[in-house]
Amino acid sequence: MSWLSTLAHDAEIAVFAAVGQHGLGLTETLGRQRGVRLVSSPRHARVLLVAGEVESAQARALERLHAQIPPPRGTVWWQAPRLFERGETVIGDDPGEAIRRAAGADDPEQRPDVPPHPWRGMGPHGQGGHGMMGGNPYGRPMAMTADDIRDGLTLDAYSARFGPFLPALPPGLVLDLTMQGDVIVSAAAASPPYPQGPEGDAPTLCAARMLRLMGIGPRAAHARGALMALPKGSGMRRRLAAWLRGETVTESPAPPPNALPGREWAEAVLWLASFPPSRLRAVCPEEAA
Amino acid sequence: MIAATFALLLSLPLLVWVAAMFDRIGAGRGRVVMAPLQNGAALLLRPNTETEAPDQLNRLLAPGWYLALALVGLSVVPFAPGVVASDIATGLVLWGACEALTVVVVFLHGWSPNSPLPLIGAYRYVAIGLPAMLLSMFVLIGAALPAQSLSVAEVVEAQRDLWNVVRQPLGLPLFMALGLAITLRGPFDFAEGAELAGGASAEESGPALAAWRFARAAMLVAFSAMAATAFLGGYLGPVLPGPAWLLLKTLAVMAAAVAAGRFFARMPPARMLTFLWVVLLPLSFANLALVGVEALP
Amino acid sequence: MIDALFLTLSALAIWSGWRVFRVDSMVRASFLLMVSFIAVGLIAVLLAAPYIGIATIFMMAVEMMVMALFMVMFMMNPAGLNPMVMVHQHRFAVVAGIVAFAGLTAAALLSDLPSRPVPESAEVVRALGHELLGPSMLIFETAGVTLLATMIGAVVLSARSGRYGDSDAGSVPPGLTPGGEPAGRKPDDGRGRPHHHGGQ
Amino acid sequence: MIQIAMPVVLAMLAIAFTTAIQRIARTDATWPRRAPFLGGGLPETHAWQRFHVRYYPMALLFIAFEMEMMFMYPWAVVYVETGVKALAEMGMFLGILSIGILYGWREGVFRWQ
Repeated sequence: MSWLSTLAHDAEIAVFAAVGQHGLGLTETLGRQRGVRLVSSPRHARVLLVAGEVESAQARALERLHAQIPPPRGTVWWQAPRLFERGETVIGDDPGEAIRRAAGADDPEQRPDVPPHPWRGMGPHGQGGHGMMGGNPYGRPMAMTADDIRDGLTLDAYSARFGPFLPALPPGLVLDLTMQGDVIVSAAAASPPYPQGPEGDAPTLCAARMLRLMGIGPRAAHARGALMALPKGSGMRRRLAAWLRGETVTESPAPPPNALPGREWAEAVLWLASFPPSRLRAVCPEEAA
Repeated sequence: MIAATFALLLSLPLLVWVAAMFDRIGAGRGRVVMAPLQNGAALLLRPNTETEAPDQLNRLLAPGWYLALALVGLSVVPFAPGVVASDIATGLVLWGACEALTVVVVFLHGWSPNSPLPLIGAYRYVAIGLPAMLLSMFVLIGAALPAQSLSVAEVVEAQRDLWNVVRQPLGLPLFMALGLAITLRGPFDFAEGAELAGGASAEESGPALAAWRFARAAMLVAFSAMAATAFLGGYLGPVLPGPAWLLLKTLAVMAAAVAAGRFFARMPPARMLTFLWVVLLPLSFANLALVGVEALP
Repeated sequence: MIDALFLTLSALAIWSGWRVFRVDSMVRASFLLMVSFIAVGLIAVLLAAPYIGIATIFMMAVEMMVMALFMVMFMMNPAGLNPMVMVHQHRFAVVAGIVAFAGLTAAALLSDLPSRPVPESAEVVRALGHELLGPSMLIFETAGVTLLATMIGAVVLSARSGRYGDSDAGSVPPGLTPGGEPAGRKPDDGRGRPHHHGGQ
Repeated sequence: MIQIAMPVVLAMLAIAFTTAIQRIARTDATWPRRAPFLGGGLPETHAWQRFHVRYYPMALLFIAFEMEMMFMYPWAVVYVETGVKALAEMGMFLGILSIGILYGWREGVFRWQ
């Protein structure tokens, strides 16, 4: 496999960016780095880049992300204090060198290797479950039925914590969602988005984020048609249009726990992206954790 | 027939490489020629990812089936008069079956990791992939009308006087919608969109991801060759030999598909579903009616 | 060559048909059934029916996809995370299976089947088309109306939303005993107002 | 019969190729690595569930449409020979089915239920 290694030597480094406080602007500059490619899932990545300070309350989430990057993996803390003893810290504006060094690193795993629930050898087949739906087969219980808010079919409700580093959500926002299919049935904001400063509300940055979710680049010629793709009546078109004209949006959203239920996943994600991070932060309670 | 199969197997990796180059140009990234190979090699050297209680077998086979469908779809495309890997009399139907099975394969790819984001991607894709396939069938039946046959070779021969793209102007744009859907790109990429952080492929890494991306690019090649054959006259053309014409037209369709994927924004799936049934499907009816009137003796 | 292909495909069809009832996952069961149909479709192509064969594959791919959606939607333990038995009424099923097998085998072996090999050059699709536009035209058009009725029926039965409000407004599930308490969950006023309608 | 033998061979080659590629790497994983990616969060249950498909009326409508496609292929082959009769017949057929789409649209089946 030596020829494969030789070929791979000059490959771009796949980086998963966990965006912290004031990290949005930083991450945008990363797209211009040569030899570095931002990816949307830690599974595709080689290096975990923490861009901006992350509170120690979310160190656990960061450790989980770190664990989900297939080994060997490296870590870079860019303008962020280290929350665990892996990787190196970068103070300046250019993490390029550190990323290249991290691409040769091999961080050891730090989370204990235990399943979410003990299951091995339990139950009649040793898979941890019993009966049709009972127990913890392979370490987790199965989803159970619950009422639905749209069509009234009582099918399974899936509850999970999304964020704080899901690239589709504003960085820092932690949502406890219950979903039926791809429709959100109930939502709670466990933690507000990180402060991004005035540059986080900059129209070009906000528009680019929203357009990326719609699968197109930020070039203006494309963007006009993008307005047509958004659903009518939710204000998303109006806000994106304002950003594309270069105006700052000052609208405040309804709190996510009220506004998200009933929305389909893509709509919900676009809706969240259609508000500036500072406004979204203002309507999410700080103390709930 | 054997020769055509070998030609197909030899040219496919190169065309996949070219498809990856087009994608890099579309994304506005440098190092167009070598980066796809280097990134692919880097992926091959990474480990696969196991998830909690996945459907191992389907997870392993999904990229293989995807590639298989691309190859089978490509096998009905004639490279020159009489030179085709699979000379089946119902080539258009076989291509349609490949489209239908693509929806199944993408669903399996998203289903098997047992993870929420891939799962949502898989289900959304089925909602959009099925009607998009219906659309393409009406369009391809339009292409079969003047040929009076379901054989792809006959469809090409029927374009000796006039290419279908002129005779049926609505056909190629509508067929492109299907192409974007089965190659998971741009406005029809409901399986792997950014709002799902990679969706159906979010849990894949290493060689499994490389195999899936290879198959996806191979499907783009197969689709482009089919579109070039059904609407742009396939191997027909002056001066140059037939296979060269087919290659040029395939590359043109490929470039157009990549550009369209970067140009059109993706709607939320519910909106796209309505758009497909209420706008695009009636348009394909209209296309068929126009073709029908035009084809009457 | 053809015999070998035929035997392989038959074995695949039977094996995957059997596996349908042995796997735990609804998705696997649906798509194993699809594999079985694909093998049968390819056999049909071997029997000089290129249209029917490939069309079977086409149709079954789509239909098993939709079946998988509904199977996962409505069955307990859809992915088979806990092992389970997919068959019910064992004894009846075994007897019915043996009777059906014996009957079909007898029909195949005992009846005097015509031996008229279809020539390789026969244009079976064209013949089918002429049939549809000639003697069978009434059947063809009736199929259109039947499919329309199917569509309307499917929409009426499945969609909750509608022009005149929710389809289940004021409905009560039937009782378990005649005149008894309604079965299942009781609809209450708090539930079922669609909060937010689709993205249009 | 080589007409289907060749696609079958190609399909087997594709499967062999991608399976071989995926065997290059090891697939060992710790439990934290296996957890589904949710951006740092964790789920309570398995993702496999009685998934609430939001487009089930559309799926049923689609099946009816699909049936009809199968009539159209033979129709397309003999269309030019048969002429106006074929056009009229298919026009009627498609007209009837278009009523189905219109009705479905009116009842909102293309929305997320």
